Amino acid sequence: MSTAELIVPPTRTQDAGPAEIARKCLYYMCQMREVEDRIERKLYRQGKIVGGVYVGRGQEAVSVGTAVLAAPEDVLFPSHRDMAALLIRGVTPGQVFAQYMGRVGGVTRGKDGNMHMGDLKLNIVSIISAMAASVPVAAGAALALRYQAKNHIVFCYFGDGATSRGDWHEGLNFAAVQKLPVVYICNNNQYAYSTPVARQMSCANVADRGPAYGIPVEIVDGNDVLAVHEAGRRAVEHARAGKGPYLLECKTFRMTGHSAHDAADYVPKHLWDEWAKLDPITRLEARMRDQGWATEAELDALHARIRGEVDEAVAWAEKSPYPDPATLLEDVYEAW
Amino acid sequence: MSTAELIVPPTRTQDAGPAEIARKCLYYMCQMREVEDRIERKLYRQGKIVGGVYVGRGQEAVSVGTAVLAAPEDVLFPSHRDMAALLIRGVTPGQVFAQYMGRVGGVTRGKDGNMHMGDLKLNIVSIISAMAASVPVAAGAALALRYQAKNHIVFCYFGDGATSRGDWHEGLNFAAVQKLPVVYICNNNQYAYSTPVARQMSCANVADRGPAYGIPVEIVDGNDVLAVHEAGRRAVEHARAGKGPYLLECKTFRMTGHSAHDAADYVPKHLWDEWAKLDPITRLEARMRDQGWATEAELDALHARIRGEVDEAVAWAEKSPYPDPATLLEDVYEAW
Amino acid sequence: MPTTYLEAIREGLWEEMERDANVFLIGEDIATYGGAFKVTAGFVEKFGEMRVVDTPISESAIVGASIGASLMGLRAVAEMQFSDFITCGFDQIVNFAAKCRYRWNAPVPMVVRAPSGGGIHGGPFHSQNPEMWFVRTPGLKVVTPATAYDAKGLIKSAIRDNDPVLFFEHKGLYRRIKEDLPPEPYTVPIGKARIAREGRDLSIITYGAMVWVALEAAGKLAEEAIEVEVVDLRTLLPLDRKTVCESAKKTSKVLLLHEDTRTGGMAGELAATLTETVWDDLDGPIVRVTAPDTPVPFSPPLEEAFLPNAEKVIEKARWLFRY
Amino acid sequence: MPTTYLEAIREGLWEEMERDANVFLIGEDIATYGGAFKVTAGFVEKFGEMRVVDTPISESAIVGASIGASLMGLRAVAEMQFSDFITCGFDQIVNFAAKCRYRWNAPVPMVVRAPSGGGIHGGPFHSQNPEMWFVRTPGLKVVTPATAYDAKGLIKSAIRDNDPVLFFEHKGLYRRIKEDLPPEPYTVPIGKARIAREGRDLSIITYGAMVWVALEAAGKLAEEAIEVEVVDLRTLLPLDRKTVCESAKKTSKVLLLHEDTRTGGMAGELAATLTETVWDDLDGPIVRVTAPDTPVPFSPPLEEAFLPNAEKVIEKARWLFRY
Ligand SMILES: Cc1ncc(C[n+]2csc(CCOP(=O)(O)OP(=O)(O)O)c2C)c(N)n1
Ligand SMILES: Cc1ncc(C[n+]2csc(CCOP(=O)(O)OP(=O)(O)O)c2C)c(N)n1
Ligand SMILES: [Mg+2]
Ligand SMILES: [Mg+2]
Repeated sequence: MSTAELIVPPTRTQDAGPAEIARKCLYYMCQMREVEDRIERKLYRQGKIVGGVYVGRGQEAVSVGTAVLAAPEDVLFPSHRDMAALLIRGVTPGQVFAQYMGRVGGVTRGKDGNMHMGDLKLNIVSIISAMAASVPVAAGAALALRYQAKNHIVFCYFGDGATSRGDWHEGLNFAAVQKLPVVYICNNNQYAYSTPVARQMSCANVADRGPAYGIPVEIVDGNDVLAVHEAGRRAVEHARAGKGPYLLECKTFRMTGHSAHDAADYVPKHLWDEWAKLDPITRLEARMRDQGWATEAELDALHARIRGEVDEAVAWAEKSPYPDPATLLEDVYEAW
Repeated sequence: MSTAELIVPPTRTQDAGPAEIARKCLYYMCQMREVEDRIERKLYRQGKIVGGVYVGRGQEAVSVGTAVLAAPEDVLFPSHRDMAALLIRGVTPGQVFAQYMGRVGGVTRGKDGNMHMGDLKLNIVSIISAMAASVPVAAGAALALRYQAKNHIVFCYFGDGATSRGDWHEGLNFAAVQKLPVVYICNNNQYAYSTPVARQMSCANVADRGPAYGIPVEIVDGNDVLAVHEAGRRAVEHARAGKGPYLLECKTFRMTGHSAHDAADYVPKHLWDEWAKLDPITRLEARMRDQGWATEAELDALHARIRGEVDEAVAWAEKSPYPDPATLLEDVYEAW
Repeated sequence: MPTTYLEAIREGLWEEMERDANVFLIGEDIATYGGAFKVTAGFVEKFGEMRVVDTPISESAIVGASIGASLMGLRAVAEMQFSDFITCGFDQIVNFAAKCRYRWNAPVPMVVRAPSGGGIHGGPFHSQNPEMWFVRTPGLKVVTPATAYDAKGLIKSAIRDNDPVLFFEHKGLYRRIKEDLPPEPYTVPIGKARIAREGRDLSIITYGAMVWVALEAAGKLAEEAIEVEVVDLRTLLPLDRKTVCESAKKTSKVLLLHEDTRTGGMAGELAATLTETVWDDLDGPIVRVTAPDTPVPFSPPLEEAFLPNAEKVIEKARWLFRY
Repeated sequence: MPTTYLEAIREGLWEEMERDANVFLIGEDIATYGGAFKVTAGFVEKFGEMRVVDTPISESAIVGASIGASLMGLRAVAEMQFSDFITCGFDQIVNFAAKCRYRWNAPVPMVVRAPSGGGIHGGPFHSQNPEMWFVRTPGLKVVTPATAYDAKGLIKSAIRDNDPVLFFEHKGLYRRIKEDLPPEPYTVPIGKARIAREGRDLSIITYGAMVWVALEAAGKLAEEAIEVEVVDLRTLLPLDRKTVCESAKKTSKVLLLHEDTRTGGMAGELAATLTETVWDDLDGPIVRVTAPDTPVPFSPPLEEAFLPNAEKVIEKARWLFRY
């Protein structure tokens, strides 16, 4: 379904040059934006979406800038605003739409919904709703990778609010003691639902928590995908070299309500305005034009292509049937 | 039952001079040592103790140096090696022995055992077994004290190992965000059961975790009761002034197995020898003699007095009956 | 004007906060935002930040802090954003709160409010019925109102109760049901079931949202001249065994109904209570209509197949009636 | 030489670790120290630190890491130092591990070993029987061996099982019971109950340490010519309803026995299963002998009053026999 190969180099970016990296990142940021816009602003309002909608508008650089660094055998634990991590891995937009519509074509066959997507064949582990529950699980995955003497690492994503949870602490502490190959990627988007970060923690940065685990940290402009990518590269190299976990804090902003039904009146207006100017896609496009990495026409073609792909994907998903009620009882246990 | 008043000034030490503080601390350190020695080394071996035995031998300076700073309305959350915090508050050695023997005279009337002692009239909250579970509860107590506009504070005790628990993190984070009046007192005794601190956490000190909550920390020689007292005074003043929580890490050593049935073969022998030289009681007595705060005869008299008190207390506890089985069903709920 | 179930809870909270300065609220996004379901909208403006406390995402700290404050003489009302997250504060509830009084005579007068239940396409983590994790834990009380009247009366009783109470409010009822409430203050006692409909042929014993399913089924069965009695438990712990057994004695046939999954569900406790108490009065097997033993599925056709409904009840009730 | 219950578990673990390099152990103080009960003493010396992983005091991380490793193809065997602390990793078990397969077809082949049960004067936090927190959670399996033979055979099956299994080993049995085990390797299937003693007058259905209480009672009742059949459930989830119902059909009278507290206990599920399945075959009420609804008390006379024992069983069984 995806025609991404035409525009996106099929290799990981680990060894690519800057123009190539930029092009790859732009593609996935735009794809994520288009997929989520379609869900939140169109399908949801048309009543075609089942359940809640959580999107990462404005935060696309975080998942894109890091997930493009992953080898296929690296294990990804995306959170609920990291759509690009799924897309980069090969989850198709069609599967995503079908997931949001409760169809069998969705990643979880209608059993679960929205961002609860995982696929062991793609080395993606699904979140559960409880914030930070994935963090100890990620440590376990890393433990297995190390035991299997594989040189692979784990990418573990979460928001600022998730760092308040006990599981976050236990997971980081255990990974640190065991020096496990985990890259922690925090999207600090200033809010957890309606709660601003200053009511969530009393340190200035999530990165200030790294020393509690004796692990290196880095704070990066989370709306600059190339900066995220650069910092991510350092984090990945650290983990892959067997030096233990690394915590990357990406400062960004949630350019939407907590979910589709939240108008987010609690966010002061000036913040929307300020962060709108820092939109990661606009910024990357400007940079690409400046550097001669892409022409206006190429950018237009990219957007048109993505819209086309997404149109197709929506159509595909709408044709996907609802699950057969007979499947209700399946897969609670291994079939005997 | 206690004749402590004869030798111990009845006031808190907040405003006392050094000799007075030393005398008071010595009394309670010796009392704790004697009570616990009697339990672990005599009654336990005689088969008179019900269930497990956890003592704070060698760590007495931690609970003594801090708990003497508490006003009667301050709320104490002692952990399982903080016997002195109970004794200073007015729990009698007789109640402690009865508790350990499962008698009605115990603090929990036979319903619970060993260090699970609490008494709301004395503003002592009982631990449950799960390490660090008291930490969020302590935050709640502090929340209440602040709401009641009382100038009282909370003393919350735990070991190095407890800081690995999610509850510890959630409790400190919440208290820090709310700037609650809690003094956290960590006895870092180098081990959690058989696990040395380096397998428990990958930062060098528990205090390295303070910045994760934006709270001040202090590391103190936990075997020097006067140093603990001094640091404790700063912590208490900070909390009482409404400046929020304070984390005090007392470096010490557990001069015993994890519990009475643990020979602690996993502890390298040289550590026992090194720490034996730093015994907090011996050190304080030397200091008192040097400073002229006590004569040898006075010290002997103190020990004799404590032994006498403890003999009496054991006798009292042994006379306390076992609970009536009819009480089994009482107090699950408020009687209606 | 009729009051919704949600509004009834809100009123109950409001009245108790006005009545007793020791009552305070604590939870995620409950102050400025007014809570995920807006139950506490307007409370911080009225009662201030000291009594409406927004917390970090820390369910264990929310419950733990509620315990601590309640030990010190306050009455905490904690909100779980969804009842599914109560598992993140589980140890504090079942080991700390539940056992304080028994162990050391320390009362913990707190309430945990937890929006629970399915039918809203919430999927496996926004639809659970967690009551049985708590019904098996001595020292706790568990309340599951089905009507707006009871929701208000029971939240007030829960707040005044001197033991820890888990208050499971059904999300599916929040805005779906309304009724006129008495203008004067009232409470509904914890531990007392209610006969939601009288009948002599068969008893359906249920609670929460399923009370409405039972009533719908009873209405249709009446057209077939099967007179069903519907018992709304209202409180699951302590269980009103007397009312349950009296209804069974009267009708001699019992159908147990719950939205929760089958194995280990409330129906088990009821079945055991009935056979050990009114065995001789029963004229047929005790039967169950429940959700099957699966997680709560997300997609509408699956969730519909998962949830008990009037048809499923009617079918079983007819069979039992003819037995 | 007879093998103790504890030694049997140890042997089962050892054999599975030798057999399958994907099996590893994780928990507090299990490596150097060999575990609080010494079940894993000597394992780290044999299998190394990568396969016997000491952790910080972090039950949620222990369970979570077990899930993560098991998703990646290993088979984690986690140890809770006492089953009472399983509440600290509760969300990981009931929400993460239990639902992965259903939600996204991801198997979680892990085991949580949890020393449980009373009779050792452990008090409220070292004596609990936490099984019912899990029996009500679809996606989990719950195993409660009573004999050394079963303990070994079931731990091996649990490790080979491709779903998350909670293995409740009874502390009171660790060193109290012994038997000769077959020299050759064997497993005991999960989900199959066992007739521990045949009889035709009355069935006692039970599990764990109470199997021994039931057998003691059955022995004494035989002297009064009351022939008791004892069913040892061995697995609580999935429940072997067939064996339970067949025994009830045969004897027509059922006494349900568990060490766990009464309300919401396993007896409820059994009572519901029996009345809905073999109603017509029952000749008397289903009765329960259980601990009362209190926390587990510490002091010996209280704990003795709390725990079910042969006398309490005999009294109820006599009554039921004569019914
Ligand atoms: C344990 C838990 N409690 C509450 C919630 C409800 N909830 C869903 S998302 C969210 C905010 C998350 O904030 P953050 O971690 O900063 O991520 P963001 O949504 O900002 O990306 C909350 C409170 C939850 N999912 N899990
Ligand atoms: C949640 C939990 N897990 C396991 C245990 C078993 N346990 C009791 S004490 C202890 C070690 C505690 O270490 P630390 O916090 O350093 O306190 P110390 O005993 O050294 O004073 C452990 C693992 C427990 N009590 N609680
Ligand atoms: Mg956020
Ligand atoms: Mg320690």
